[in-house]
Amino acid sequence: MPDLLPIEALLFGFLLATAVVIARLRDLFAAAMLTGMFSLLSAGLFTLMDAVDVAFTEAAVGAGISTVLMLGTLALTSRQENQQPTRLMPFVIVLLVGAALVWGTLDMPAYGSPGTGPIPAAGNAVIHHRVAPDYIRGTQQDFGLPNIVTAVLGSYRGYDTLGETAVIFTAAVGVLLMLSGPATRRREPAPGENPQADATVQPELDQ
Amino acid sequence: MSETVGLWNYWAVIALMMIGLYIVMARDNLVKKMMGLSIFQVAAIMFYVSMGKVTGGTAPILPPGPDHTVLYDPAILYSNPLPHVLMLTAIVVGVATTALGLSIVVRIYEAYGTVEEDEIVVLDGEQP
Amino acid sequence: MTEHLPVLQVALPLVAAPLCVLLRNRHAARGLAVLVSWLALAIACTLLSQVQDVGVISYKLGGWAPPLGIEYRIDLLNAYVLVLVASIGAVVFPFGFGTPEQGLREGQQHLYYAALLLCLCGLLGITITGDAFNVFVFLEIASLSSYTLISLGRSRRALTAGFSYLILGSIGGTFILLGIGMLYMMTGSLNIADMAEQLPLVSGTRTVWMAFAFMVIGTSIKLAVFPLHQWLPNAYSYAPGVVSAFLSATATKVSYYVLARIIFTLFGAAFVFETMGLQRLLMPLSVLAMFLGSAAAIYQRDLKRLLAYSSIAQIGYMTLGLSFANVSGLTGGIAHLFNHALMKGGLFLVVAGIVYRIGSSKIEDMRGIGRSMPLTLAAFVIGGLSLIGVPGTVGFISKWYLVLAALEAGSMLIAFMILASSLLAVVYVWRVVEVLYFPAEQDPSSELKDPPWSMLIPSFLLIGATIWFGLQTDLTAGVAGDAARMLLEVAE
Amino acid sequence: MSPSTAIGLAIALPLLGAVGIQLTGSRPNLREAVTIITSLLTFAVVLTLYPVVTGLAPHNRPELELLTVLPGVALAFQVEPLGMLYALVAAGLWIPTGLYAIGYCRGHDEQNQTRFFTCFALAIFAALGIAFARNLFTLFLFYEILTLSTYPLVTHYGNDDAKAAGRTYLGILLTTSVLFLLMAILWTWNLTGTMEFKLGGILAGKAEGPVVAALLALYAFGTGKAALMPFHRWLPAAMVAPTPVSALLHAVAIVKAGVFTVLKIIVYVFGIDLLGRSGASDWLMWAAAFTLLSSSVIALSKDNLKARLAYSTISQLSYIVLGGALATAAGILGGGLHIAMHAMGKITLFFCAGAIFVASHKKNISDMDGIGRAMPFTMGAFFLGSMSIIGLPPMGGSWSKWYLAMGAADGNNAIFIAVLMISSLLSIGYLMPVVGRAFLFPPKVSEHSHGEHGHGEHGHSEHGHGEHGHGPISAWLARIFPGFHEAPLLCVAPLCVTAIGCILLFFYAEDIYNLLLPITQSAPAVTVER
Repeated sequence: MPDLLPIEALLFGFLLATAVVIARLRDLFAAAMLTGMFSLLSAGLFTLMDAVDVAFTEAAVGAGISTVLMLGTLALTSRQENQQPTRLMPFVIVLLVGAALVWGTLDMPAYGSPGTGPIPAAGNAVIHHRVAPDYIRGTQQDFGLPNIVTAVLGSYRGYDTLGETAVIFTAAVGVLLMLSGPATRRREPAPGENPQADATVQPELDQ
Repeated sequence: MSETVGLWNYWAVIALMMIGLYIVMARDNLVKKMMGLSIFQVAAIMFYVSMGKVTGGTAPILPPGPDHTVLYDPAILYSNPLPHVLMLTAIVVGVATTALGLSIVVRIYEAYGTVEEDEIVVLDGEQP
Repeated sequence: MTEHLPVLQVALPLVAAPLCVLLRNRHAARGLAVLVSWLALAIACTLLSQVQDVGVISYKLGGWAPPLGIEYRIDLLNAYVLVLVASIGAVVFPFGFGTPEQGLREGQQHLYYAALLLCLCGLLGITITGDAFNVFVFLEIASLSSYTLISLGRSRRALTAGFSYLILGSIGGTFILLGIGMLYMMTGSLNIADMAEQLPLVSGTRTVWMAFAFMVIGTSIKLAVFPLHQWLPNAYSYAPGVVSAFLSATATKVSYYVLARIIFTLFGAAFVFETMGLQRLLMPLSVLAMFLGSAAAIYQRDLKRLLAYSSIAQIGYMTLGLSFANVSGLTGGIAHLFNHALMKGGLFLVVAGIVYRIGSSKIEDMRGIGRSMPLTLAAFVIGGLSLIGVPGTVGFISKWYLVLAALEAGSMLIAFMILASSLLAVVYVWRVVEVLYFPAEQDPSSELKDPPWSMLIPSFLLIGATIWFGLQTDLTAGVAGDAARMLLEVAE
Repeated sequence: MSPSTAIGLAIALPLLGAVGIQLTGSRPNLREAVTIITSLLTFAVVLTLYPVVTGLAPHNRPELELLTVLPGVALAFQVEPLGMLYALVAAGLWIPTGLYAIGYCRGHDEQNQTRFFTCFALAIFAALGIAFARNLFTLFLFYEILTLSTYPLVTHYGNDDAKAAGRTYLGILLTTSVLFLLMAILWTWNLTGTMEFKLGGILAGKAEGPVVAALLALYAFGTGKAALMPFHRWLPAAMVAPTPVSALLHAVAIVKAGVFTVLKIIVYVFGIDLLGRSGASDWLMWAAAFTLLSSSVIALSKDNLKARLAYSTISQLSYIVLGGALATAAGILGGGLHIAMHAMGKITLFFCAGAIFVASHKKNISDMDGIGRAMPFTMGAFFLGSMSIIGLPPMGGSWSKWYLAMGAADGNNAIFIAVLMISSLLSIGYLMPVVGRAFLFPPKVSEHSHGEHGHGEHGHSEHGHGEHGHGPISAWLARIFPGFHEAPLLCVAPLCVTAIGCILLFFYAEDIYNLLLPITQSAPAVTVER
């Protein structure tokens, strides 16, 4: 559907702009709001790419939970980022990695190409012909469920889903351990000390 | 249409990914690093979802058939469901990483009074 | 029952972790963790002997045949790594049983054991699975739990170490994810064996080359291949002692396994070494790691940091073995995976014991303590000799194969370099031995004595194993050799 | 007892002894009894192997294989003539050294005696392992154990000097062994696929020309214990250790392990034929000759008695390396004989140096004027030992020098006869003045007060032991020889025994010769009888 192309291009344009603004903004509060925005925009993009489940999850988890976490962190730490010089080295690295990736795309099947069969070859979208059709057919035969993604998630690759749960659990254990840490290590800012923008802190040896 | 025109989508994804990576590597603020990381991860998710897209296809949901069953119609073109499945997991991994990272950031702020990496390095003394 | 062992291997610690949280009692949680680690070891050993008897075991999770479903595929190589990871867990988890956990607050211990179990589960999961995306999922479980565990160290620098590792580790993880994605795109499958079958048809494409590059770089970050090692010294120096021991002995080893799997099973040695020429990059980097890691270790003032830098050098040996792409080299690399785990795990436990007694891991605080802690000194000396590669210890066995591999590859220079770099190990090991052994100017406090038996026994199990496996190499070099022949598809 | 059992027992006994010493550490008398009994038993067990070696054909040597470490690489032992000789030297000299060490440590009130005697026994364990090693791996394993077990001995005093010496000691020995010896072993394995010692050599037909020469260089320099220059520094450095340790280093185990390894490798890895034919060892003759002469000259310049003896050892070791490098039957025999002869001679000299130190606290030769009058037994023994080192009849040392010279003549390397002659003259130059000063020079007046001071100290610490610590015999001796100020009996008796040993060796050299003869069977047709 070539008429979708402009919408996708527009969304990508918004996403790129948001990302650049996030990179430049020093007000972290605004940046956090923008990451939520970024997630919502990408959820929109996912919908256009027929990935409704992903879009829904991204909207809920990425735009919702992540943003809340960011804001919560900002409330506990500082809302302003320090001024810092632009660094060249990361830019060069990023440019190189990006160029490598772009070079790597040159043999990829075109976006949206339906592919021509189960034989791997440069430019052939073999993924639509191996495994995936079995999932689509199997969902109806084995489960009778309408949502293929749910069926795959719950059965064929159910073990990944178990792993996913374990990941959440791991993060929960980690967060609990972190936030209930020993109080002895807490360092209260000295009276009158502004924890931010204090670039001239004296070096202090640990413990 | 030459073959490379059909790849613009991936290139946009790569551009996003690299902005995210740049934020992670170049910024000193730890919260900002986490934001960069999540942009990076979302872009990777976009990459996967892009490859599942089939032009003219529809979301991988089977239409209802008679008697509360679902219908398998080979004529309907579906987008590939597998990348979607994988990315549901990846999103969760991403948010789990963000949550853990941010909780460490909170602790770092408690211990150092700052979340700027350059200041932390100074506070840590001579050793990097 | 036995046919379900593969899934039990991973599911047991996975189920035990939430139980630990629910128990809310540190003794019960620790008891459960220890029990599970022992069961995991028993399962791993059974699996290894099964693999030795019947060959490759394929376990279809949920009964779905690959490539549709997820497959656990156990061959000699990952059975061997499973045994290693599980045995380190089984020895390290009971360390210090009965003594208070260091640096943890009351009410946190059960969470700590849950995190340890999750880490074990993640590492076992990465090793056992035959599905590329499943590798990523378990990689993240292992990574997230290790970020947490490292951040639990007593110094506040543990937090920054944990955070840097989180950033680098996530980048590495995402690189691996991208690589898997590109491979999936070109082959239409996520099952490693199936992918490997399809890959030759597209091995000339730029996409596959990039997939290879991203997977190798991502794994190399996790493995701390020089110069992607920056996270490691801080992480191992500031993590709690037991965590340093556990992670240094398992996490990098599992990453090495993943790298070997990517190179030999997924892409195939011909593609990796002839088309991509990985050895041209990996060999110089490994040699640099051997020298720079050891040289950096010489100048460390903190014993844990010294051991961490030594790990970077030892990882150099392992990747060097890989880069020869011959049976001796790969045998050396895989054997060193086991051997290094034993000695470094043991040494970190010894240091944890010292820290328990003197409250510091700074070398200058350890003057003359060997006099009042003779068993600790003995364990350290033996572990150090292993690092050097003295005959009769495991370090010698690895070095033996690596030098032979260099000679077989016709590179006398590399052979000399391997030996020369082990001399740097003499310097950093002996520096510590001198401090421990020679009496301090002022008498050390007379109350100082060896750490409790609950710490000494696990240390001595690992350190003793470095001697045992230095003379009895059927399990280490023997299985490693068979695995190497299997990977390189060389007939015995 | 079957020969295999005897091998195992010979190696295990010192190890068990070490454990026993450690366990009985709190009761010195019991501990010392363990040392003595173990050394006697070990020597007895080693002796039972002697007739087995002389009686059997070369291909039928008793063996003991413990375990296979790597495919084709076993921890295994075998008795062959050269190893038998070294085992006899090590186990035999452990007895007097043990006795002497007990006397020395008690006379000196040393700290950490239990550790000292434990490590001593461990060193003997390692030495016997080297002696009976059936292959390069086993040899290397015990070689390294020997290095490590003697480290606590070298650094016994635990002060900064000891620490620095320990660094030099361990640094050079480990560096050379890991970098060169291990490399050579692995290279050999790569070329031949075996590490087993074989009469006639395993490299024959597997390596040619420059490879042989390079391998020989790796082996020769890799065996740092042979103290070939420039890797000799550890030996003088280790002089900071107590004198019994020096005796152990110089005579009983350590340096002999080095030259034994060199000889064994020349005979069983290269094969005399290969070396003789290819001329790959020509450079080694020159290297040995250089070490031999230059260290003799350095010895001349040393005033410290132990340092002088140390350089003398370096020189004498190169005789043995030279003998091996000549790659003739007579050369090998001379080298082998010299292991025993030098051991007996040098142990005597070190015992004497230690006895002088215990009795008078003198270290420097210039302080020893007239000391022979107070210590006639010690200095007499010193004289006999010196004669043996120089190579004068009727001392054992004369035989080994004779065969070395024969070896040089056989191989058309007559120039090395001249080298040996010059070196012998130099050794007269550095050893005889000690004896001369002791007996002929009167105690200097200015030194006398120093001597009195030393005497006073001696009276304070040593004499007391002489009268009270060592029972009636010492007291009796002191009564009948009132002018004597000898060291305690446990110090003096061993050195007299070994001095007599030097003379006995002159008469029993033929037995050693016959013992060693089979290993030269594959040598060029030149024989000594010609």
